[in-house]
Amino acid sequence: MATETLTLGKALNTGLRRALETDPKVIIMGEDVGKLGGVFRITDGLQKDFGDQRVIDTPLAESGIIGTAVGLAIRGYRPVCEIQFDGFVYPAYDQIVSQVAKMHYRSGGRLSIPMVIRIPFGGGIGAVEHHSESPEAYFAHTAGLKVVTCSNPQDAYVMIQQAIASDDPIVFLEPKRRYWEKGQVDLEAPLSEAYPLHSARVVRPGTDVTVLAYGPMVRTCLEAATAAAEDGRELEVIDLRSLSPLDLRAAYESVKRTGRAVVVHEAPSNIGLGAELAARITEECFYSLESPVLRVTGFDTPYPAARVEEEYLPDLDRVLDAVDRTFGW
Amino acid sequence: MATETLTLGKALNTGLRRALETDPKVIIMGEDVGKLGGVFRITDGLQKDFGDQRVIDTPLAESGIIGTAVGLAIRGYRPVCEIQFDGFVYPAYDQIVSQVAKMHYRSGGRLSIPMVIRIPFGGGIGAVEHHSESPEAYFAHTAGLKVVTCSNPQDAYVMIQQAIASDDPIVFLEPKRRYWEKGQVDLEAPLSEAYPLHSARVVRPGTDVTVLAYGPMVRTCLEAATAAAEDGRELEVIDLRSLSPLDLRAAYESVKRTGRAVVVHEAPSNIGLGAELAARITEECFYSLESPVLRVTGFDTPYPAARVEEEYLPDLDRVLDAVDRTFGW
Amino acid sequence: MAKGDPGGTTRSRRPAPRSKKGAAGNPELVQLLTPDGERIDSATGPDGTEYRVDFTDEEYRGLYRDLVMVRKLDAEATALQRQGELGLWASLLGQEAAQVGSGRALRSQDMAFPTYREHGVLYCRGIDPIMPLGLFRGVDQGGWDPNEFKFNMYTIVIGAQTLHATGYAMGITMDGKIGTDDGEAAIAYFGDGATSQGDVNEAFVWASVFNAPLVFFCQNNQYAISEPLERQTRVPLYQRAAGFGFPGVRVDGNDVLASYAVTRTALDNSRHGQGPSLIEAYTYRMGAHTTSDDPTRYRIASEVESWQAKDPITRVKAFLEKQQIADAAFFAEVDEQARRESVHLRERVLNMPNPEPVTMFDNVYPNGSPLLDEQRATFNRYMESFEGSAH
Amino acid sequence: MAKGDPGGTTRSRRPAPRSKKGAAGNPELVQLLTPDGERIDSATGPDGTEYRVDFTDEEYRGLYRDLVMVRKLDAEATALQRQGELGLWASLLGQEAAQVGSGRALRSQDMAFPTYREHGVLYCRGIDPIMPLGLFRGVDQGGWDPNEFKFNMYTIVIGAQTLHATGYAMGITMDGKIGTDDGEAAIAYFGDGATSQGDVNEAFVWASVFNAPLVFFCQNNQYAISEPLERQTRVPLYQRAAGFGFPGVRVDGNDVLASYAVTRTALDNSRHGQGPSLIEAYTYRMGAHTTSDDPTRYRIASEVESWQAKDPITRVKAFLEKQQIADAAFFAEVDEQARRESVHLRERVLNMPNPEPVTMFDNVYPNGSPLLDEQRATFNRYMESFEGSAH
Ligand SMILES: Cc1ncc(C[n+]2csc(CCOP(=O)(O)OP(=O)(O)O)c2C)c(N)n1
Ligand SMILES: Cc1ncc(C[n+]2csc(CCOP(=O)(O)OP(=O)(O)O)c2C)c(N)n1
Ligand SMILES: [Mg+2]
Ligand SMILES: [Mg+2]
Repeated sequence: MATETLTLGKALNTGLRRALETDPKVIIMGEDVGKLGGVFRITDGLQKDFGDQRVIDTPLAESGIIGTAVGLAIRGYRPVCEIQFDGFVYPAYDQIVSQVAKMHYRSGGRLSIPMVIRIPFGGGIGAVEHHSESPEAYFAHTAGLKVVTCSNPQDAYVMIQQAIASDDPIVFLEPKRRYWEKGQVDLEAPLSEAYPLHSARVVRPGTDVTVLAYGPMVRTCLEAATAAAEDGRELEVIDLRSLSPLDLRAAYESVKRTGRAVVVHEAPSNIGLGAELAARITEECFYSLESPVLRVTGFDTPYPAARVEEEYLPDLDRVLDAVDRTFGW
Repeated sequence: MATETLTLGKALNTGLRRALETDPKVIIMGEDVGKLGGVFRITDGLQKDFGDQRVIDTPLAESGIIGTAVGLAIRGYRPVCEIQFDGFVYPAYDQIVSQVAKMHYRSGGRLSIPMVIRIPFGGGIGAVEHHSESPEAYFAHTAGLKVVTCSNPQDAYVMIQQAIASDDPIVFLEPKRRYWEKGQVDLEAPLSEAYPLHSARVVRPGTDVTVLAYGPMVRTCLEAATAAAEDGRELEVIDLRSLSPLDLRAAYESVKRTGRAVVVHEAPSNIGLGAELAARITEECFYSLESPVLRVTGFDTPYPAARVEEEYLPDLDRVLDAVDRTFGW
Repeated sequence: MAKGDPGGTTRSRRPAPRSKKGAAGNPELVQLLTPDGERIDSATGPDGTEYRVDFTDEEYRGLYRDLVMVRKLDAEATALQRQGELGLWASLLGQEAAQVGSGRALRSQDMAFPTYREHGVLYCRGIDPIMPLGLFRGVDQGGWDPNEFKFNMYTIVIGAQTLHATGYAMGITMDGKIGTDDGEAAIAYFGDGATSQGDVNEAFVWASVFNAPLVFFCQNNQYAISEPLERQTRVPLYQRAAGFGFPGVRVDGNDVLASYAVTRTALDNSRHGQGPSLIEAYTYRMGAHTTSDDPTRYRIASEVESWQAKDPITRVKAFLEKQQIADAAFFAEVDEQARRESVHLRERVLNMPNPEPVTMFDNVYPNGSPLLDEQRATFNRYMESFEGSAH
Repeated sequence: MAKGDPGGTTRSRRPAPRSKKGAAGNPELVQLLTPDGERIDSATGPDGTEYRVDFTDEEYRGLYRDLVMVRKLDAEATALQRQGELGLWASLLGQEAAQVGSGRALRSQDMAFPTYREHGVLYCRGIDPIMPLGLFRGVDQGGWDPNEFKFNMYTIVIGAQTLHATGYAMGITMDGKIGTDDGEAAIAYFGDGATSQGDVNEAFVWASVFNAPLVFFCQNNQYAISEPLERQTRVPLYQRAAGFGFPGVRVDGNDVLASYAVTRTALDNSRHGQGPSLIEAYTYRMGAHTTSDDPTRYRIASEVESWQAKDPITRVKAFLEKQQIADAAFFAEVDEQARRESVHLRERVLNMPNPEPVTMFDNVYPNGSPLLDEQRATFNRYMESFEGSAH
């Protein structure tokens, strides 16, 4: 296994490059994706190497990005659209939920929209408003879309390629505050043998409490697990990876063993992913649960000013607090 | 009590008329709300009586409707915006979630946006695509918005006035397939003494299972309760009325008595209101539950062709089936 | 007229009678056939482009046949809706010329992106006219293969398809399929109301910036449901184009010849690499917005009458008669064909099967989803539980 | 210059030196002061409007002072960001004239809707320049009262504020506050990139249809982050207006006098009931898009240099010197004031307290919410659980 140490951002960049090489129909489009390489440099160098017909700087209009990408998809292209920040995807919402999500269904399966919508999401980088949102529920609630997110460089590298290769329209959420974190990436392993895109993964086995997280919160939960272990409590941490469809096989199996579950995400609690996870786990593991499934999430306020985001976002302490509460129930 | 028999649609129309009379700052705006009176005639006659400065036919652009209404609100108006159908609200999504929802917060409380966004929602009328959607989760998940819906003419009449009088931005969902259903409406009772806008209501007391519904599904659940009673099972039906914030006091009290709960809505199941209700009820009533909270909802597909919508939508049988399952757990 | 390219053949042509000079016409409204059936030799657009057509008699008769056919089939659909066989119908009544003219101007390689009202264009593309009735009956959401017929699905969300058309046209350029007579072009249909939508204006931006081979074809039928044109603009719509950097032209949308000429020119310009343009087809919605609508609430009878005098079919008939291109037998034969096909349409609609409920779980994702598999299975078990019961 | 109306007083005025005739100027670019500091008497816009200004010496000096002040305060903010005191800063460097010119053209009753870069306009509205630093430091999301200063909150979502401005302006009309000299008007600021957004074009539609008293003020600084103007349009932006039915004009945005004149005229037209108009202030973003940006990746040094020659402050200084309106003492005093105020700004920023975390639950709803009350209470209990602990 020939691995390299890459940041999560560089792993995405490398995955995109690989996708452009593999399939001439793959194109990248978005604001500033060309010479600038995107504000996070995820498309760095790609326009230089693949030309401005494959890596397209678009006018500043998100509905336009997604809407024209639909047309390009009908023409046979595989557009990878970058939305610059989470908070700027909403102008494209109509095209995403009414067109991208429904085209295959409406056409009786005659049309497919093999589009990937890349969105850097989540907080923790001290940004101004609209730059730290977690809109995953808006997409995962929408039938016809699939939604995935990665938590580490290896997954970033593989999952972006899998998403591009998939004929389903996929919202690909990138944990922006983890862009700079490094990890080993196997650049050689064939994509066909990779771990399936829509499968969750146990990233730390444990026996006492099942902790479910995705994207930026996976690392937070792993740190919580390390801290808990020092206190003698073994958390099993599951990285969901696919937010729609959810893969809860591992979660059910785990909760049936542990009897306790904590769900962690940055997005507000009310009608978020955590609610769905709690509802399904409760239904499936009703007789195993020693405590209700607890949620550790952002609060139900707009994303607050950066100087209080640390208190807004779930952190190690809040995860451990919830773990404690599952024992105190 | 001087009551009149009105359809739900006419009750809304009368409530809007009352609001226009009460406060000169109230204005109505939307597509075809003037001479046509809206495609469902909810604004029938209002432009004739209040003029085209108070009841404004707008250009065909939903983002424009909501965006200009924000400016009108900053200027001191109280805009009541009509979105013609559920499926056409998405072009306005950015203005709703990034501007309407956040303006009060962003401005440190200095600005308020006392806007009502009226949306006929839900299916069951044999319509073509985009005309039968249930987008409530998209709004209820959004901090800064409140979301309400009515299930009968009396509530329609009162709640629309309460929503307009409130300084909070409110998405007001109208159960379009119930527009033509009649009920007694008390037109005289003062608004100040009315049942609070954001409170749920037990619409049928019962002892065996708690059934939670809202909007168009309330009647379906009441019919199910009648049918169940014939089989000797007493369903307690709660009309949620407010979808954000949720008022679950009555639900908790009820489930602690019944030990069983079924949640019913038309929207797809995945990350819908039902998930939140299940999660919270489970957390609050953990030791009372005899079975997990079950959900009866639309399926996780785009809204299907009209000729199969009867099978897509929850109906009496599916509610009763879920009730049965709570006993078989 | 069969699917094909009228005006592209070399058979003997009837030169347009010189009854009116185009130069004398209104540069603000390209017209080649007056409401009285007078042929205008050529007409000049606002940017000086000369428009003319050069049809054989057979082609003229073919256009007439198209117009009569699409009106008759449309009327049948309206009747079917009245009788409860369709949930809704959006009639094209009054807009036949704009649709047949532009529809016939498309070459076989061109791709069209319709709204929900382009039954006439659909017909010209050779699609079975029953197809859209499935959508309005509620048995499916559109039955034809967009790629086979180069005619995309109907789009109900106002304006959304203009961006799809723009992207598609960008793809034509990326594929190198412009610059020759065989080049491809796309056409985006939309209404006057749609011009207010952000999406349509974004499509203008994109088409311009990427010089997309795309014709924006706006049928200005004077209304967006109840709202008259003045709710969308205070200047003629075709003028919108200039500010985005491409030409705009207004054509008499009740004149099938002018609609053809203007669209053909615009498409050919696009396919040769000259980028996008906007056509405003000035027409009138003679009927209700849809069968759910009641236009008496917002417009007066005299307005409708004044437009009746500009009927798109009457003028072609008058022209064919005056020029002796067609005789009574021909008109009778066309009427008879229309009658036959509409009866046939009706029969087929009445026999359209309802979909199996379980098919609602199909085609949500190309690759499927375990969640849906589970829901489908549960649904099947649930439905089976009723079998044999009184339910 | 204090908040007020330069050009509205009756003190002795210095007639513009007749060095250049406006008629000889470029109708595609309204200019009243050349980069060399030559005054142009009057300039004609594309629709024939004559633009001129008529300032007292004091007013000229006041404009200079404004320009220097806003540049200096902006530079201080950039420095604060570099030192980690702000999370981000969007500099106005190079756009001072467009902002001060238009900002001073506002009358006290007029309402402005900025983007995130209008620190110069904010300054002209009399708002404490520390206010936007709270947003960029992350201690709040905007600190001033929009109604008190008639200057709305900053808007980061591109284009959204143009619709707010349109609605506000519709409200002016509904309130009957147009038609006289006391009439009100609104102004919407946005960038070249923003012109591609649906919202901005919808605002054009609405403003036109409702004849709203609104000035669209587009600062075309040639870039949307890394994307040059050609990614948004292939014709000059001011031409966009005509297709929506209202006038557009391009002004030298590095010329504070022309920016003032054009904006003043447009606002006055609006307040007198003549509806909307579009101003394209042709300028250049001399610095990075924000402090996060690296412009060397996408533009060449020579381009920046060529614009340096058109600096908005240098030309005013040259003019004041040449015309002996100001002397060295004056320039020194202005520099000194700017230095003092920027030091003061810095001190105050360093002392800006962080918000109490629990305040994040405030102001979500005017009427509150039980869900938030619960979350606030839980949060407080949770925070208290750490008190006295090592955490
Ligand atoms: C985004 C959106 N908003 C509202 C509607 C409802 N609606 C359907 S047709 C229509 C009017 C369209 O007018 P126009 O564009 O002129 O086309 P026409 O129907 O006249 O052909 C409206 C408002 C819709 N389909 N989509
Ligand atoms: C809807 C939206 N999309 C993307 C962004 C990210 N973004 C911030 S500024 C900017 C460029 C704006 O360019 P322009 O309108 O020319 O204004 P300028 O910054 O040059 O003053 C972009 C793309 C945003 N803020 N909002
Ligand atoms: Mg129309
Ligand atoms: Mg710019």
